[in-house]
Amino acid sequence: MTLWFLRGLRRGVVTTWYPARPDSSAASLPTPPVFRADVLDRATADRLVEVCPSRALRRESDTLIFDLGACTACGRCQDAAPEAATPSGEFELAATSRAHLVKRIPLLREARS
Amino acid sequence: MNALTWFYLAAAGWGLAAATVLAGRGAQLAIRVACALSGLAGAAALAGGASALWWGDSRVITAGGSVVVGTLQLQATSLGGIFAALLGLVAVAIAAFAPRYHQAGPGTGIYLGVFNLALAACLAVLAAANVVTFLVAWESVALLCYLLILRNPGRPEAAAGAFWFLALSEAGFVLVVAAFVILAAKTHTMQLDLIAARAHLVPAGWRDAAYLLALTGFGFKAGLVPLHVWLPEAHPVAPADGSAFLSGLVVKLGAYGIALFAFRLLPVGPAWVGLLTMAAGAVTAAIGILYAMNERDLKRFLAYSTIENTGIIVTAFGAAMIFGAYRQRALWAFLLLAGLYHVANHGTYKTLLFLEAGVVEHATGTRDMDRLGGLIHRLPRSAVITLVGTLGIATLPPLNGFVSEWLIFQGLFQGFRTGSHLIGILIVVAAAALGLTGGLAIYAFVRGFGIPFLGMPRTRQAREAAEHGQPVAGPALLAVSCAALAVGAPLVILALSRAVGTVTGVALRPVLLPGNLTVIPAHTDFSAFSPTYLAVFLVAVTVVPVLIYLAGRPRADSVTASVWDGGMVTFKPRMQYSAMTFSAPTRVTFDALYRPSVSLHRASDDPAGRSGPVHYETEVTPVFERYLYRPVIRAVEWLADLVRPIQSGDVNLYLFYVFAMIILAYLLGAL
Amino acid sequence: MTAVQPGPAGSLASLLGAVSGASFAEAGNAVTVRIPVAQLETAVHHLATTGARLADLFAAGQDPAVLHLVWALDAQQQYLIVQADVTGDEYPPLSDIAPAAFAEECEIYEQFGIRPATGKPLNRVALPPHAGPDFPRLGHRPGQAPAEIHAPHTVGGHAFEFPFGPVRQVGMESLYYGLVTSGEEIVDLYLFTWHKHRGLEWRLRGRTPRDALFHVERTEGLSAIAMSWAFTAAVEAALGVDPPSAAQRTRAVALELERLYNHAAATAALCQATGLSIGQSAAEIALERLLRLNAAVFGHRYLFGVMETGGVRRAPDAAELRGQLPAAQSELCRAADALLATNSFLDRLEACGIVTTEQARRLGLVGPVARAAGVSIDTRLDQPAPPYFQHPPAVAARTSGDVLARFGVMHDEAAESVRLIGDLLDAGAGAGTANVPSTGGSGLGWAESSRGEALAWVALGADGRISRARLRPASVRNWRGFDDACRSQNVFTDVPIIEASFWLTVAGTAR
Amino acid sequence: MTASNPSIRGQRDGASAQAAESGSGTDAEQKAADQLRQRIASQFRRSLHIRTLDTGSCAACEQEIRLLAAPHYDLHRLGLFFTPAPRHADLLMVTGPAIRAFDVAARKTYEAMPGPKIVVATGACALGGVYPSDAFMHGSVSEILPVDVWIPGCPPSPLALLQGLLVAVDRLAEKVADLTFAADGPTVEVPE
Repeated sequence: MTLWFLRGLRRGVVTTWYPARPDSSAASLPTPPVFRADVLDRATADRLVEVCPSRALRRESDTLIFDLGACTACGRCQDAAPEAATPSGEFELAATSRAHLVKRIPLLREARS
Repeated sequence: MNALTWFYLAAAGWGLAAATVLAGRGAQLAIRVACALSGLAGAAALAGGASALWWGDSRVITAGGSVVVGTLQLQATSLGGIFAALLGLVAVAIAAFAPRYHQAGPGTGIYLGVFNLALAACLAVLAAANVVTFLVAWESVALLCYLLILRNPGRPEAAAGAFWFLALSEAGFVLVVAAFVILAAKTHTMQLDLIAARAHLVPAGWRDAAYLLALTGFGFKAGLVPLHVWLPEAHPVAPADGSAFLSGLVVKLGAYGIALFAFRLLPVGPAWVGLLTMAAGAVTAAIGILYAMNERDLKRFLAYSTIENTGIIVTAFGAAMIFGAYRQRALWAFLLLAGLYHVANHGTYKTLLFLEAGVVEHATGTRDMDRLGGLIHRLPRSAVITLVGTLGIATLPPLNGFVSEWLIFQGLFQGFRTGSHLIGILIVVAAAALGLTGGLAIYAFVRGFGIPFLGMPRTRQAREAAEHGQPVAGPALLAVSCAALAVGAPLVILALSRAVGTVTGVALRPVLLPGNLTVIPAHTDFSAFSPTYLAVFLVAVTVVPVLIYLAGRPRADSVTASVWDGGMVTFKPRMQYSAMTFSAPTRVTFDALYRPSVSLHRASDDPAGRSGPVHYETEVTPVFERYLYRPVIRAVEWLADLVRPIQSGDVNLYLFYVFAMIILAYLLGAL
Repeated sequence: MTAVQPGPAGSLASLLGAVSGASFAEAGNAVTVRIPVAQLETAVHHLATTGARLADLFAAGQDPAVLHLVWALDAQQQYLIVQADVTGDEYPPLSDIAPAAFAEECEIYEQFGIRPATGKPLNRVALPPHAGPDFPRLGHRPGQAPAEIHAPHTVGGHAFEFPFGPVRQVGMESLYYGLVTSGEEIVDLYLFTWHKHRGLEWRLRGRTPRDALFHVERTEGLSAIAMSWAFTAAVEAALGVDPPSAAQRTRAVALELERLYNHAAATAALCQATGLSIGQSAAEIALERLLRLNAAVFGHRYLFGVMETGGVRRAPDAAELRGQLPAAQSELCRAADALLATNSFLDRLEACGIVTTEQARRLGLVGPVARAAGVSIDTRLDQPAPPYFQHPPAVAARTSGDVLARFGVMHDEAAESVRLIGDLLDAGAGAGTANVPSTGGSGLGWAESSRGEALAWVALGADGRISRARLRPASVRNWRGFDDACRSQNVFTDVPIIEASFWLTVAGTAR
Repeated sequence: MTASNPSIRGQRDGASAQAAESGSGTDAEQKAADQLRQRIASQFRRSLHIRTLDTGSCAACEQEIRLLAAPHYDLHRLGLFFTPAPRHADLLMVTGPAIRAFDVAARKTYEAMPGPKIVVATGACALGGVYPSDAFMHGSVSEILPVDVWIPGCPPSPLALLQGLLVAVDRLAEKVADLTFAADGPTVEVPE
C-alpha cells in the first residue's frame, strides 16, 4: 500500500475550490443560450421553436418563452440563428422554484427587414 | 412418607389410569379421567424422586416375586431420584397435554393405556434394587415404547421406525444383561447395593469389561453416536407426547444406566475408561448437532438435538470418571452433579419442544420447516412457549440450559488439576468439542425457531394454522419449570449435591455454595457465578430501559413506513431464507462429513438461455445408516440365507439335529 | 437501395446454400437478401454452420411483419441482412441461433406479436407488467397469449431468491436482480430492466433523421458517439451519402475519446466494487481529466451534439487535444499499472465471473467481454468503415474470460485508442457535413462502442422521415453474459465486481 | 466566451421580479414556503445525507453524480454525504423522466425517507425537457414527487450539481432567479 501512498503524495491536491472560488474548468461547459431581444422577431422565434428538439422554446403571441429546465444546451438554436442566440456561459442554474427557470423574452413588434 | 411409598402411589396411579382408559375404550371422559390420574401419579413420582434425592437411599424392600423369576426388590436410590423427579414432571406435563391433543377413539385408549404402563415401567427401572427387577423393568419399557411408536401404523415409516427402535433396544439389552451377569457372578449377589459393596472383589479386567458392555448397551438407548440411528427414525412417526416421552425420559434411562455403573456399582476405575466415555460423549455431541443442522423435519431435528445433549451428559460423566481416577474427588462429584443437572434441564425443554412440534404438526398438518413460516402470528402462545424452550436448549443465559452447560464447562476447564499434561489436554479438547457443539446448537436453534415461526408463511397450511383448541397447559408448565430450574439453580444444586453426596460420599455443599446464591465449580480459586442474579439482571436489563423509554417518550409525530426493500413492488415468501439455505455454510465447511448431493433444474440451462423456474434440492447423505448399518444388515441377511437350508421341513433331519446336539453337549460336559 | 450487382452478392449466394428465390441488394458494406420464409430455416442453419455471427434479429413493418436477421460475415468483412416476410403470428423455429437471439425473439413477440413456433415459453423483456393491450407498440400486440407464454420466475425446492434493486447503490442505474441462491453459491440470476424502458424505437417513428439523432444520442448516454455514429452511418447507407473524410476522422477521434473515458470509468467502478478506494480515486482523477478534455475539445463532457447526419457539427480543437491527451493518458496508465501491482486487488479479479469462449460465442457476446473470452471480434477491423481502412486498430484479446482479463483488455484498448487519436489528428480531422437528401431507403450502420459493436438499422419513408429505426447498443447483447458470469460465483460480493467489469448500462438494454 | 456574459445579468427590476412571482401564487404563500425552506435548510447546514433515484435516465446523469464523490469535486469537504439507505437520507436526487413503471419504487423511496426531506430534480429529463409525457413516462419528476430544487443540464456538470445541492441547503444564493437570459445590447455583428 505504500505504493499508493507515495503515488498520492506525488499526485498532489486536485480538488476544486468551488464554491469558494470559481473553477476554471467551467468555461468549457455547454451552457444555455442568451437571446437578443432586439434581433428576435416572430419569424426567427418560430424558426428557433421549430429547431429546439427538447421543447424548451415556445412562442406566445409576442414573447418567446424559454424554459431553462428543459434546455439541454445542445446548441441547435445557436446554429440555426447565430445572430439571435449565443452561449450564456452561465452553468449555475439551480432553482428553488420551477417558475424561476421559465424566462420570457419580449420579441420585436414589427418584422425585421 | 418415604420415597418408596410415593413410588407405590405413583405406580398405582398409573396402573389405575391405564385400566380406566383401556376399560373406557378411549371414550373422551375415560381419557380425561385417565390423564387426571396420570397427572396425580406423576406428581407423586415427582415428590418421591425429590424426597429420595433429599433424604438419600431408602431401605431395600422385597415386594414379592417367584422362585422362577427371582425376588422383586425395590429401593428408592438418590441417584435414581433426579430421574424419577424428571419422570414425574414429564408425566404431569403430558397428562395436561394429552386430552386436547388426542381425539377420542379405541386407538387412543390403547395408546394411553400403554403409555401409562410405560411410565410405571420406567419408575420400576429407577427403583429396581436387584438385577432381575432392573432387567425385567428395562425390557418392559422397551416393548411398551415399541407399541407407543406404533400408535398410527398407517403411516408409511411407522413400522420401520418402531422396528429400528426395537432392534437396537434388544441389541443393547443383550449387552446390559452380559454386564450384569459378569458383576453378579463375580460378587455372588443379585442385589445392587451388595454388588456396590463387594465391587472391589471384581478383578480389574472383568470390571472394565462389565463397564464397557454397560456403556455400549445403555449407549444404544441413550443414543451414543454409532448407536444413535433409531432416534431420527422413531421420533418423527411417534405421536407428539410419545416422542416427547421417548426423548425426554426413555433416552435419559440410558444415561441413568451409565451413571449407575460408573458411579454406584463399580469403584473408581482406571483413567482410560473415563477417557473413552468422554470421547464417546464429545463425538456424539458434535456429530449429533451437525446432523441436526441439516434436517428439515422438525421432529428429526429435535431427535438429533437429543443425541447432542446425550453426548454432553456422557462427556460430563466421562470427565468425572477421569477426575475420579486421578483422586480429584471434589471435581469427580462436581461433574457428576453437572451431568445430572443437564439431564434434568434437557428433560424439561426437550419434552417442551417435542410437545410444541406436535402442536405445530397438529395445527398445520406438516412437520417440514420449508412448508411452514410466520407461525408466530397464527400460533402466538405456542410460539412464546417454544421460544422459552429454544432459549433453554440453545443454552442461552437467562434459562436453565446455560447453568448446566456452564457447570460442565467449568469442570472440563479444570483438566489441569489432574496433574498429567496429556489428560489435561484431552479434557480441554473435549471441552472444545462441546464448545463447537454449543455454537452450532445456537445456530441450529435460531434456524429451528426462525424458519417455522418467523418470516412470512410459505404455504397455505401455514397461513391458515389456528391456535384455538391446541393444547397449551402442558408445555406452559414445562416452560415455567425451565425458568424455575434456572432461577432456582442454587436450590437445585443443593438438592443434587445431597444426592451426589450419598452416591460418591463427597460433601459438595460447602464447596459449591459459599454465599447463598453464588455457585463455584468445586475449587474456590477458579470461577464463580450466580444464576439467580444473572436471570434477574438480564430480565431487568431488558425491561427497565423499555419502561424508561415508555415513560419519557418524546411526543414527536412518528411516521410508519414499510421496510426498505430496494423499491421492489412486493416481497414474496420465496424471498426469505429456507431451512437448507440457512444452514448452507455448515454444508460447505463440513462437506467431508455430509457429502451433500445437489439436484438442480434451471430453465436457463435450456440452450435457449432463457430465465424461468429454478428448482434446487440438496440432500445430506446419512453416513451411519448407509456405511455402518446397511453392511451389518446385509451380512445378517446373507447369514440368514446361509442357514435357511437347515429348516428343510423333514422331521427325521430335526431328530438328527437333536441327537447331534446331545452328543455335543455330552462331549463339552466331559471337558 | 442501389441496383443489384451480381458480383460481390454472387459470392454470398454460396453462403446461403441451396436457397431459391433470393433477391440481393447491396448498400455500403451491408448486403440485404430477401428470401421466402419457408427457406429461412435452411438459410439460417447454413449461415450458422459456416461461422457467420448473428449480430441482431428484429422485425419491421406490419402485415406482413418482415423479419430481419443481421449476420456479421467476418471473412467477407461485411454484414448480411436476411429478410423474410412473416404472415400469421408464427415463424419457423430458428434453433441454431436460439441462445444468441432469445432476448430478441421475446422483444419481437412483445412488439409485433409474432413468435417462433417452438412452443417454449418466452420472457418479459422490455414492456412493464402494467402494460395493457393499448400500450404503444411497434406493431400488433400479441394475441391472447396462453398463460405460460411469459416464463414465470418461480423458485422451487430449497433455494431462495435474494431480491436486489431496482433502487440500488448511490449513483447506480435502477436494475432489479433476482439472485436465486442456495445460501452459499449463486444458483441462478435474472434481471428486470423494464423499469427503464423509454420506448425509443417507438418514439423515433415519423421523425426526420436530424431530430431523431437528438434521442439516439441519449439511448445510452455513455456511448453517445457510438450510437449516433451507427445511426448516422445507417442513414447515410440508406441515402447513399458519403461524409467528407475529415468529418469521418473526427468521428473516429470522438469515438476513441469516448472509449478512453469509459474504460477509465470502468476502472473506477471496479476499484469501488473491490473496496479499493485509493485506486478508485486515482481512476476518477484520470476520468475527470478525460471528461474535461472532451469538454475542451468537443464542447461537451459526454460528446453530445458532435454528430450530425452526413458529417460532424464540430471539429476537434487539435492543439488542445494534442497538448492534454498525453497527460490524461499517463494519468490513466499510472493508475492502471499501480492497480496491476496491488495483489489484494488482483486476487479479487482472478477467476471471478468467468465467461468461457464457448459461452461468449453461443450467446453472441461482443466488445471487451468477448475479446477477454477469446472471441476477438472488433467491427473496426472485421467490418471496417471509412476512417478505419487507413487507420486499422490493433485488437487486444485475452482467453481466460475472467474479470482480470476484461480489465487487461480495457487497459490495452485505452493505450491503442490514444495511438489512434494521434494518427487521426496527423491525418487531419475537420468539421463539415455532406448534404442529406430527404428520400426513402433503408440501411445498416455500426460502430465499435466501448462496450462492443453497436448496430442501427433505419428504414426511411419516401418523405425522408423514419418509418422504422432499430437501435441495438452493445449492452443489449452483453447483459446475457452477465447472467452466466455470475452463475458460478459463490460470493455475493463478487456480483458488483462482475457488473463493473462488464461496464454495461441498463439504459442501453432497456431503450 | 467570457466567464459570465455581463449583458445577461438582469436587475431586480419589475420584469424579472414579475417573472419570478408569476409562477407561485400569493405573496403570503411564497413567504411561508421560504420560511419553511429556511428552517429545513438550517437543519442540514453542516451535514446532509443524499440518496439518488434513477427513474429512467440515460446513465450520463448517474456518472456525473458518481463524480461528485471523486477527488476533483469531493462533496465530503462541504459536509454532504452519499448514503445507500433512504431511511438515513435527507435529500433525494432524482434523475430520469419518471417512467410510469417506476412510480411504486419512487413513491416507496420517498416515503422511506424521514421528514424533513428535500427532493432535487436533476437533469433536463427530470425537469420535463427531453421526453414529453406519454404512455411510457410522466415526462417530469414533479408529476410523481414534490420537488424542491431543480437542476437543469443534460447532464448537469458536477459543479452545477454542487451548486444545486448548496442552494438546496441555503448555503449558496440562487442565481438563476435574477438572470433574464435576454440580452438587449448588440453583442454580435448582425449579418444584413
